[in-house]
This record gives sequence, structure tokens and C-alpha cells, in this order.
Amino acid sequence: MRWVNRHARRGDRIFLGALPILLLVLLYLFLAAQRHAANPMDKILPLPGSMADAMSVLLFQKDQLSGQFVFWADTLASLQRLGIGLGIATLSALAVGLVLGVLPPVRATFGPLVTAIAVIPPIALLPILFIALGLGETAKVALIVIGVAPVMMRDIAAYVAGLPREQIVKAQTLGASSWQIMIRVALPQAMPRLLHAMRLSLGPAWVFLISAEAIASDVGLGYRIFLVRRYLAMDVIIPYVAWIAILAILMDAALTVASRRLYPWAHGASH
Amino acid sequence: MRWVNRHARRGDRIFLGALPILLLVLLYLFLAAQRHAANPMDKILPLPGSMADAMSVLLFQKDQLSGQFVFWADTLASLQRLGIGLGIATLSALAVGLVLGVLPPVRATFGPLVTAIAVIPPIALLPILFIALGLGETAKVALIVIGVAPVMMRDIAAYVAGLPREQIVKAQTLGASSWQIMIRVALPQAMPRLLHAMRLSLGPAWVFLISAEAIASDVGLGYRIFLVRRYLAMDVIIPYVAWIAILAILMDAALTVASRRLYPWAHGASH
Amino acid sequence: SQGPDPKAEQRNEFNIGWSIYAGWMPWPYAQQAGIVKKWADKYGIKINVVQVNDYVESINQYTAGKFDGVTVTNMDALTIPAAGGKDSSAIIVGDYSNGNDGILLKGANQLRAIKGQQVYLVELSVSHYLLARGLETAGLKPTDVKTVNTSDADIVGAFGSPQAKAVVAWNPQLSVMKAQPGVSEVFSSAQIPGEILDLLVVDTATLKANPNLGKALTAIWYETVALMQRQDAQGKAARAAMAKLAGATPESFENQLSTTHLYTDPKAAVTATSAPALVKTMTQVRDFSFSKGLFKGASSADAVGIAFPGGKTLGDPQRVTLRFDESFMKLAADGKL
Amino acid sequence: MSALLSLRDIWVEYGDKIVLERVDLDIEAGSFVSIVGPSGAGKSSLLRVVLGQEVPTRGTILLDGERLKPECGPDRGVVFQRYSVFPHLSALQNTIFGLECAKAPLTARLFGGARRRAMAEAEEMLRAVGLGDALHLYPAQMSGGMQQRLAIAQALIKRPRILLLDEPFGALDPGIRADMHALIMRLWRDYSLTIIMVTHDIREAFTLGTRVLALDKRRHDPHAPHRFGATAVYDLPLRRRADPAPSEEAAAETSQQNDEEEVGNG
Amino acid sequence: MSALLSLRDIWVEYGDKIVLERVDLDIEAGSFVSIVGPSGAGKSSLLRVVLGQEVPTRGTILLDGERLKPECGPDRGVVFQRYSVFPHLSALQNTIFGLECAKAPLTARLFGGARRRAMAEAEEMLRAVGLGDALHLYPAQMSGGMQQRLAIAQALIKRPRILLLDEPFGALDPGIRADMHALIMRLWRDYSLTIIMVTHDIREAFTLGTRVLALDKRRHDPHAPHRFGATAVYDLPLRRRADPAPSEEAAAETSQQNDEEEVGNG
Ligand SMILES: Nc1ncnc2c1ncn2[C@@H]1O[C@H](COP(=O)(O)OP(=O)(O)OP(=O)(O)O)[C@@H](O)[C@H]1O
Ligand SMILES: Nc1ncnc2c1ncn2[C@@H]1O[C@H](COP(=O)(O)OP(=O)(O)OP(=O)(O)O)[C@@H](O)[C@H]1O
Ligand SMILES: [Mg+2]
Ligand SMILES: [Mg+2]
Repeated sequence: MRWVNRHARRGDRIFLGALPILLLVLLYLFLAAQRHAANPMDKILPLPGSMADAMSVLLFQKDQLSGQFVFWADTLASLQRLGIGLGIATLSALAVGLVLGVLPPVRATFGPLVTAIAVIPPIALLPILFIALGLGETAKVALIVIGVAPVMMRDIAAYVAGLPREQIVKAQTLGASSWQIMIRVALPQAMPRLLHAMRLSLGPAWVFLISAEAIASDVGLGYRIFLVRRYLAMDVIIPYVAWIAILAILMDAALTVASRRLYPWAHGASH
Repeated sequence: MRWVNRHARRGDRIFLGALPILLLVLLYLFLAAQRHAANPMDKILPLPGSMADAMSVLLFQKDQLSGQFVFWADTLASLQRLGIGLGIATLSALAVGLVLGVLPPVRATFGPLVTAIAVIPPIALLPILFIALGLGETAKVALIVIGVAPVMMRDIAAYVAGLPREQIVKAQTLGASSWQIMIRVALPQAMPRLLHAMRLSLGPAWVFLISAEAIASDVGLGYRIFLVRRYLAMDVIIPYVAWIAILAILMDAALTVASRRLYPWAHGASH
Repeated sequence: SQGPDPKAEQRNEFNIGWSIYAGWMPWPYAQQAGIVKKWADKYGIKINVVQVNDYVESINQYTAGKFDGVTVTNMDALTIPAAGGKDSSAIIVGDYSNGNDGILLKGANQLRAIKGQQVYLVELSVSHYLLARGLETAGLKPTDVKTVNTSDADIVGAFGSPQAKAVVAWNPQLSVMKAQPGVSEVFSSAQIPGEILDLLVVDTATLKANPNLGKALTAIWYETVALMQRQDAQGKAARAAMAKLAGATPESFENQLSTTHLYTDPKAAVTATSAPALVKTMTQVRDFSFSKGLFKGASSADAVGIAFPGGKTLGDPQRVTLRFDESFMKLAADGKL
Repeated sequence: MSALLSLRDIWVEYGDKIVLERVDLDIEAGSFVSIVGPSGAGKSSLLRVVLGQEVPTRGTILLDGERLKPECGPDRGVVFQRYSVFPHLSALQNTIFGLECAKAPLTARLFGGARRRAMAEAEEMLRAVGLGDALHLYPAQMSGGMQQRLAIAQALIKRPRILLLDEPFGALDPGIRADMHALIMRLWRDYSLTIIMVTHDIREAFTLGTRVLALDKRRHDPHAPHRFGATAVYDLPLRRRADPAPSEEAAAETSQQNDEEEVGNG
Repeated sequence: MSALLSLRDIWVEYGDKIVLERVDLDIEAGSFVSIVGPSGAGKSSLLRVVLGQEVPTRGTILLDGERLKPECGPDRGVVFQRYSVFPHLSALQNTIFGLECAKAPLTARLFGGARRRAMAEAEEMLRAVGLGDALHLYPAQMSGGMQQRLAIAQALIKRPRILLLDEPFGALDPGIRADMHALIMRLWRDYSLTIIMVTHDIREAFTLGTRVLALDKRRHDPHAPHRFGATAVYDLPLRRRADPAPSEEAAAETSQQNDEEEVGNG
């Protein structure tokens, strides 16, 4: 049977998907053990034991000063920023993408601007960003939005502009105005693509979140990572990064399921 | 006439596209003038004159230590890193995206791994990257690749997996093997999408380049920006960022033109 | 909320920025322990002590007017806000680095071995200054080494790469790297005592209009420092809390303190600020800064004026933008707060 | 003569390929024009031009004596050759879409009584095209013929003044095709529509149309086949405005057969 | 009896909708089976199952007495109802693709003499379907009928043992359709193909086929129309294996017309 036609069963799929990740973990353990054999004090690739020790403090002991469990407080703060940032980015990407995609004059006017904003690296302009928006939550959320939204906008705009011309023509013969085409033809068809764009943006969004938290913050997963980085405390950094990966993968899976549930017409095989 | 049907002419399009950017520049000049009226020494929003002064030194005067024109040396170094990084990212995205998209068993096995890598913020694991790749060009290029490639891979894989099933079936009835489907059906159709993904990746690629140059470097646009950030020399940072934007927009335009030239079938209106 | 250049007006809410460094940890501790509130209430004002994770960004934000005061080294105070035309007053000279900054080499224990090496450091910072001073003492020229700008957050990781053999850094990064096998410290700020100063600077105009701010800050500082110097359980608890705030273990933090010369006694601070040695130090620092092009567009090192206690000035007296102001420390010394 | 639609010297070219040349046509209100012609002659291109989807390279189109704006509108309905419906809407939603657009300019959605009335109308139309059992299927879940019928229902429910049909019954079996013929004749008569239909079924062209146009190239250069375009080579008025009822159409089919042979070999 | 293809108790269901039920069929090598039936009956579904594109819910398919693997292969060619060709290949490249796959397993591209031979073969095939002037057009630049002919050429050039055609001539005018009939009959005879063709043109079904199958529901529950599937309700062997030459086919059309009326009204 050709490989293109081999579809693994559900149970097998989970096993297959976990396999390379497990192998990587094993490779890590091997390398870490090797480094520790050479230098028992090695900090760069800590062994699971020291990670567990370091994390248990953050997980289960209340911080005396703030009265919070550090790990959970970090997680909450970061998720909140990420959620707001990604939410704003998604909504603005949808709105701008639709308008740019459907209306050629608007595309001609604002397309180049969106491109320019998309390619300007926001971290190069951090001083201006922080000066304009202060050092509070706004600036951190804004960095995520500025970092992630333009790419999403361009993607949605390109997708909408690429909808079959027949559909737009058809809608017009059925009496649809530009606005009605936007909300009834382009919007619903852009939704699955928007969820896909969100999935692809999860990685960059975390990067920008962490960059923002690295610069001005006093709580958050990125803050903690950059705080302990001064001491090369990889026994905290690696579990934190793994935790970020788990959170992101869960969000990714949730978005996939949501797309299948909400827009079955976009996923069923057509013939 | 409905807005969906209004297409600006070529000349008008350039004018329309330049308009909002010009307005932004004017807004900047206004704000800068205002700040300078309040504090003639203001560094945050420099006036064009001081930017020109600062840049002319970097543009036209040889650096005593290195004997190079700083600005051009920076540009060359950054473009080289970006080019290599984006090139590797694109090629690997194409290869991995094709294999994942066409072969369901491979997708089941490595899809989750690619997702995991895509969502792990690479800047959080820099120490491990340094040990593995050193501090030279390799590490910088690798950071771009790690930052950009997984998103592109996932995009291409999703696109290829979403090719109409009829095409895959048809190719098989014409005797194509999995490999032949990959190189003759999926690959050429993925190319325009790949160029699109490259365009969308330009922004993130610059971000990762600048991050990499901020970490350990002695030449490059990002190096200069982060170096002069130490004394808030916005009169250098702003022209540098504008230059980055111009370079990126040129690349974007080149990719658009290349896609139209090389893959006309993907751009012509079908009926 | 404030404009770019806060006009000399009376206000009662102020923001002070700080970043993590052994000599500045009293600030967040004072905030948490209620010392800030206590003194602010006394002077009828409100003080927000705001952490900025990235040191340079904290100074940039101060320069931009987002903070009324910031913790900063003498060199950065000169090259960033002062050179940028922002008139700043150093009202607290908290400590000088007495081994908190150092040059490390892998596989060599002589500073001379640095010749021809790539040196990883935060360029244009006190590390760069320390390197210049070190090369000077070893009879080397600045061109004998090649510097690679490395962000302070990543320098420990970077030093883990086999490629990196020479590094200049400050604590806590310094102590982490020093502990690695085969690494030795070949030069440290202990060899140039009093040259790397850690200050609290405040916008001069704001200070003029609100002298109470200066009083409150000085009072907070010396109460906190006195507390942390105590060798009893209370002092230990305070230091442990500071360690935690810095993300360090108590032992590591004690270690860092041991290479920090804290002016716990305001009298000592006043003496150091008024001493002619400070003028000499600042001359060296500004000459170094000018040679590195940090005084943008200035034709001489005199372009930025520095004022010292007793009316002495260095550089252009018409354009004084950095003032060492001992008056508030003096009030503390005299117990008048 | 005041025609509803007048094409004056229409040329359609793609690059240096001439598809239509010098097409002059007057179409009267209430007529049912069948267009036949070989594959690739330019029948669909002609429809696209009349629809306003494409601008002819040369020539003018007048609608009610006024120049046609190069855009589509609800006065001209269409069923495309590759019948396309909205993939994200069920059959019912696809059909109701035109009604919603007309009645709810802002939301393009109806609620309450208006919605129920529109639903009833759409259901009736879907039942008329034989999709009464498939109201809630998405296009991807339908067979080719079902999608084609959905496209027809979608266009018919708007009762446009001019209806452009591009091989609308190509994917339908004879039984359902006869039903569709009856349906379209009824609507044509009841709402005095003007219909332009492209078909390959010559019998159908003659049974339904009041006028049959054959589109083909007049000249052919074997060395540069693309240098000559097609135009109307036959234009047969059939004068069937007051015809028998649709149920009698089927019987009429056989009698029309001679015409078919004629044109088929012409 | 040793049939080439045997369907045993095939059921096709989508969710709780039964499309095909209890289909039992034996198809002999060299036969030309026409399938007719109302729109939505499941004709395309049946082809998909035979093609190996879909796995039936129940039942087995035997090819040469062996269980059919659920995958397509070069022994079974297909022309889909919504004729699809590769959008990124020109007409010539689309046609040559099958030859390249067979002869260059690694690169799937031919060079030198092999390429020239394949090009000549493809050109001949394209000329046979009337696309001799459109060798270098991309599908998006072709009319519907041209794309359909391209799909036919693409499938025919491989001369598969079993050829599955789903309304292959639906978008073609009568003249070209007759040419295509002749072409397909010639290839069928010369290469002794086995052809299964779905069509709505009953005359075509009887003219070309050696056997006509009518697919329809046996039972119909008006309250749950989806609970009964279609199956072969008529199965008419025509015994036309040794028939007149293709040029005589056209003449034979008229004589077959009676059969058509019979089934059409049946
Ligand atoms: N974008 C294009 N570029 C070049 N040629 C084109 C393009 N679009 C259409 N054509 C050509 O225009 C001609 C007419 O196409 P059209 O679709 O109008 O034919 P048609 O009469 O509808 O044929 P059919 O009966 O097969 O549908 C065809 O020969 C086609 O090749
Ligand atoms: N994914 C699906 N989900 C639900 N029903 C489906 C799906 N795919 C097909 N069907 C149903 O299967 C039935 C048969 O479809 P099929 O395409 O085989 O019909 P057909 O006989 O080829 O009709 P036509 O002549 O119109 O092409 C249809 O009633 C259709 O609604
Ligand atoms: Mg057509
Ligand atoms: Mg079908």
C-alpha cells in the first residue's frame, strides 16, 4: 500500500506522535547524565531530580512576601497577558483582514502600511513602545499584538482576496452589498483560516510575551525565566519551558477541535 | 459601484499606498517638533536633522578600528545572516512540509514534534543553543531557523494536506507513487504558498535576527540598535529600523513578483 | 501620565525605577516591608517603587520621563540621562563595587593572557570601563582585545559555550561564572575601589520643586540599609528576603554583598561624595565615555557638565546635567529627617 | 427597437487570443434565448460579459438603453457552468441568502416572522428542484446533480429580470431535467423573466427557447487558430411566446427533433 | 463465472444515511457498462468504491478474484464528474504526466528521446480530443468543455484496464461528443479495456454500452428518505461485443432510440 494512503488508527496516532518526543527526552537524559559524570555541578543540563527539587519550591511553597504560589502566579499572569494579546490580535486580524481582503481600494491604501508594520521588528522600538504605553500590562499586551497581528492580518487578507471570484460574483447577483459580502461570504469562510492562523501564531505570541516580560515585569513565566537566567538556573528554566510547551500544545489542540466542531464544512472531504 | 468592484489603477495604487505612510511620517515630525520645543536635547523622538547627522557618520566615515563603513558593514552582515537563515528555513519547511503533508504516517509521527518545537520560545533555551552551536554565525542563523521554520513547516504541511483529494486520487490512477505525488503534484502547488509563507515570515525573521544580534555580536543592524540603545540614541535606531523596513518591503515585493512570474497559474483568475 | 519634561511643579505621587543588583535590593525590600509607605506618609507623598527587569530599559524610561528617579551607576548616569540633556541629581551614593565587577578568563590566571582574545561583555557599560582600566594596569592597548557585545541576561549562557574564553561581568552573573571549573578572576573592581558607584538619581527639576521627595527617599534608604546590616535574626531575615527578590539564594546574596562596599553610614557617604577623589574618578569615566563616542556629537569631553558638592564643576559649567548632591545624605547624617 | 439588452460590436480577447469578435445582439424583454455552439467557442465568456463579471475588450452593452456598469447586480441572476454554491452554507441557507440580503441590509439575516416566511419560500423552491430531503446538507455532502439544482434554486428564488444559465441541466438525469424544464418555464412565464441559456442539448435549446443563437467562428486560420473569434453564426427566432403549458412540453420534444438534426449538422 | 470485477453485498453509508444497499455485481473483462439513475442515487459513490477511493461500509470487492486494496492504482483510470485536472500543469503536461510517472520512477520527468516520444503521443491524444490548439494552456485558461476533454485525454493515454467515467461528456456539444464516442469506442476495442460509465444521456448509455445498469432505490420511506439505499434495479445486457465500426455508431444512434423511451419511462 502506498504511503499516501496509510492512515494510522486513532490509538496508534497518539503512540506514534509521542514516540519522537519521548526519544528526545531520553536523549536529553543521556546527555545530562554524561555531563554530570564529567562535572557533577553542571548547571546547563540538570538532572530530573534537581528540576523536581527546584520546581517543588515554586509549586507548593507559598512565597512569604506575596503569599502566592510562585509558579501558579506566574502561569496566571502570563496566560492572562497572552489571552488578551492573542484575543486582540485575532479580532483585529479578522476585522482588518476582511476589509483589506474584500475591498480593493482599502487594500490599495492600507496594504502597504500593514506590510510595513508587519516587517518592522517591534523589539527594535521597545523604548518607544514602553514610553508610549508605560511599563504596565498595556505595553506587554501591545507587544504581543504588534508582534502577532500584522502577520495574521496579511494572512487573512490574502486568503479572503483569494476566495473564488465566482462566489463574490454570485453573491452580488443575489443582491449582496459589499458589507453583506463581507459578513456573510468572507467572514464565515475566513473563520477556519483564522483559527489556523491563531495556531501558527501561538509560538510567536509566546516569544513576544517572554520578551516583554523579560524587560519590564515582576511576575510571569517569562519574568521568572529571565530572572533565574542570571544564575543559569536551568533546573527552573527547563521545566518552565516544558510547561509553556504543554500549555501551547493544549491551546493548539483546543483550536483544532474548535475548528472541526464549529466549521465542519471546512474539514469534511469534498467530492 | 460597489466597493468590492472598485479597482484602483496602477498609478493611483502607488499613491494610495504611500498616503498613510506619509501621514505617519508627518505625525512623527509633529510629535518630535513638539518634544523638542519642550526640551531641545530630547533624545527620544529626534528630528530629521540629528538623524541625518548621526547617520552620515555611520554611512560615510570609515570606522577607525575596523576600517569599514559601519552602516554598510552592519547591513551586509545582517542580510547575510538573514538570507542564510531564511533560506535554510524555507528549504526545510518545504521538505518537511511536503513529507508531513503528503504522508499521513509521517504526519502522525512527527506532526506533534513539529508543533512542540514551533511553540517552544527559542529565546528561553538560549544557553543550550550556545553550548550546542557556539556563539558565532551558526548560532545566529540557527536562531532564525528555529524561530521561523516550524511555523512555515506547519503552514506548508497543512496546505499540502488540504490539497483536493481528487488530485491525489487522480495522480495515483495515473500511476504516481507517493514520491512522485510529492514532487510532481504537491511540490509545485506548494511553491506559491511557500513564497507567501516566506513573505509572512520576513517580519519574524528580522525579529529573531535582531534578538540574535542583541545577544552576542560585534556587527549587524541588530547589534548596532541594541548597542546604541544603551544611550538611547534614537537618532540612530529610527533610521536603522526604517532601513530594515525598506529592506523587508523590497524583499516582500520581490517575492510577490517572483510568485507571479514563476507560477502564473496560481494567480490568474479562474472561471 | 507625566509629560516628557516634568516642569518644576509640586506633585505628591512619584515613581522610582529599580533593577536587580545587590546594591539596589534594599529598595524593593523597603517597599514590601512598609518602610517606603512609612516615610512617604510622613512627608505627605506617595512613592511607587517599580521594578524593570532590563537595566538599560529602566534608565531609558527615566530619561524619557516615565520615572522621577532611578537606580543607576555613575557611568550610565553620565552617558544616558545626563548626556541626553536630562538634568539629574545623584542624591544617594549607595555603594561602590568592591569586586562585584570582574574580568574572568578560562584556562589562564593572568590578565595579560587576555591579549588577542574575544572578550564578551556588555559594551559601553561599566564592564567596558573596567576592561579599559584593567588593560591599562596590565600595560595593554584597547586594540589588543576584540569586544563582543553580549546581553547581560545571556552572558552566563554564552560563557558556557566552549568558544567563549574571556568575559567581563557584574554580579550575580559574575559569581555564577566564577564558580565554574577552570575559570579565574584576573581583575576586579576591588582593584579600582570607588570608581564604579551605584547611585540613586532623581530629576533635578522635580527635586527642586519637591524637596520632600529627596528627604523621604534618603530616609527610606538609610533605615533599610541599617536594618540589613544588623547581624541579628531581623537583619538576616531582611537579607534573605532581598535574596529572594533578586532570585538568589541567601548564601549567594551574602556573597555578593561582601564584594559591595555599602555606605551604611550616611556620614561616610557624604565624605566620599565630597572627596576630591570623586572628581578624579568622574574625569576618568567621562574621558572614557567620550572616547567611546557616548557623548553624541560633542566636540570634547567637556560638553557634559558635572557638578560636585561645594560648587566644583567639571566640564562646561553652562551645561551641567549631572549633579552630585550630598545635601540629603547630610540631613540623614545629621538625623534631621 | 427598444431591446432590453443590446450588445454592440462586442470583442472579447485574452492576451492575443480573440474569443469573441463583432458580436451584435438585441435581446428583447421576456425572451428566452438559447445559445448553442462548440466547446470553447466563447459561450461562457459571452455570459460573463452580459453579467458584468468581465469587461469586453471592445464594444458596449446597453441595458434598458443605458450603458452597463461593469459590475453584477441582483437584476441579473446566474447559474455557472461549474455550478458553484457557498460551501459554508447548507442548502437552505444557500437558498435563503438572496432573500436575506434584500430584506436585511445591515445584518443580512432575518429573524422571527420574516425568517419563517423566507424559510418557507426557500423550502418550497428546494422542493421544486427535488432537494426537499436535503435541506440541511452542506454542498460537500451533495452529489453533483444536487449541487447543480441547488445553484438553480438559489438563482431562481430571486426572480431576477435577466437570468443567465450556463448549461444548467448538464448533470441531471432525464426525469429531473424534465421537472426543471417545467419549473423554469413556469417561472419564466409567471414573472416574465428574460432568460439566456447556454446548452449543449439542442433539443432543449429548441424546446425551451424563443430564439436560438449558434455561436461559432466564421473564419478559421489553421496556422493561427487564435486569431479569429466566434460570433453568432445562426440566429433563429422561434416565435413561441404564447406556447402550450409546461406539462405539454415533453410531448413537444419529439416534434422539435427535426430542427435539431438541421442545426446539428449545419 | 470468472468476472474481472465482483461486488458482493456492497453498502455505502454516510453517517446514518444509506446511499447504496446490497449491490451485487459481476463485471466481465472487456465489457462496457453504462450506469444510469436519478441524481443523488449513488452512481458516483459506486464508482468511488470501485476506484478504491472510498471503502464501502460493508461488503467486499474482488478484482481478478482478489480482494481490492483500498487504494487507487494505474490499473483503474478515472474521469471525475467535476472533471479535475492539475491546475499547475499545461494541457500537454497534464496529459504527459501519466507517461512520465510510469517511465521515470525517480524524477517523474522524461528527457531526450523518451520525452519527445511521450510528447508526440500526448499531442496525438490531445488532438484526438480536439485540444490540438490548446497544448500550452493552463486549465484556468480553458473553457469547461476543454477541461473535461483534457481530463479524458489524461485518463485515456494510460489505457488502464478498467476505465471509470463519471458523466464524461456532460459539458460537450453534440459534434465533439460524437467524436469522443468514436474515440472511446476505438480505444475500448483496440486495447480491450473494461469501461464503466455513468451518464444521464440514455441514448448514449445504450449506444456505447454492452450492458446498462439502472441504479435507484427499491423502496422509499417518505418519512425517513435516507433509510433506504439505491441498488441496481435494472440490469440489461445488450450483447454488442462484436459491433459495427465506430464510424457507423452515429447511424446506430437512431435505432437505439426505442430502448431509451422504455427505460426513461420505466
Ligand atoms: N484566461 C484566459 N486566457 C486565455 N484564454 C482563455 C482564458 N479564459 C478563456 N479562454 C479561452 O476562451 C475561449 C472561450 O471560453 P469559454 O469558456 O467562453 O467557452 P465556452 O463556449 O463556454 O465553452 P464550453 O462549452 O466548453 O464551456 C476558450 O477557447 C478558452 O481557451
Ligand atoms: N459526505 C457525505 N455526507 C452525507 N451524504 C453524502 C456525502 N457524500 C455523498 N452523500 C450523499 O450520497 C448520495 C449519493 O451521492 P452520489 O454523488 O453518489 O450521487 P450520484 O448518483 O452520482 O448523483 P449525480 O447524478 O447527481 O451525480 C447523495 O444523496 C448525497 O447526498
Ligand atoms: Mg462554457
Ligand atoms: Mg455523480
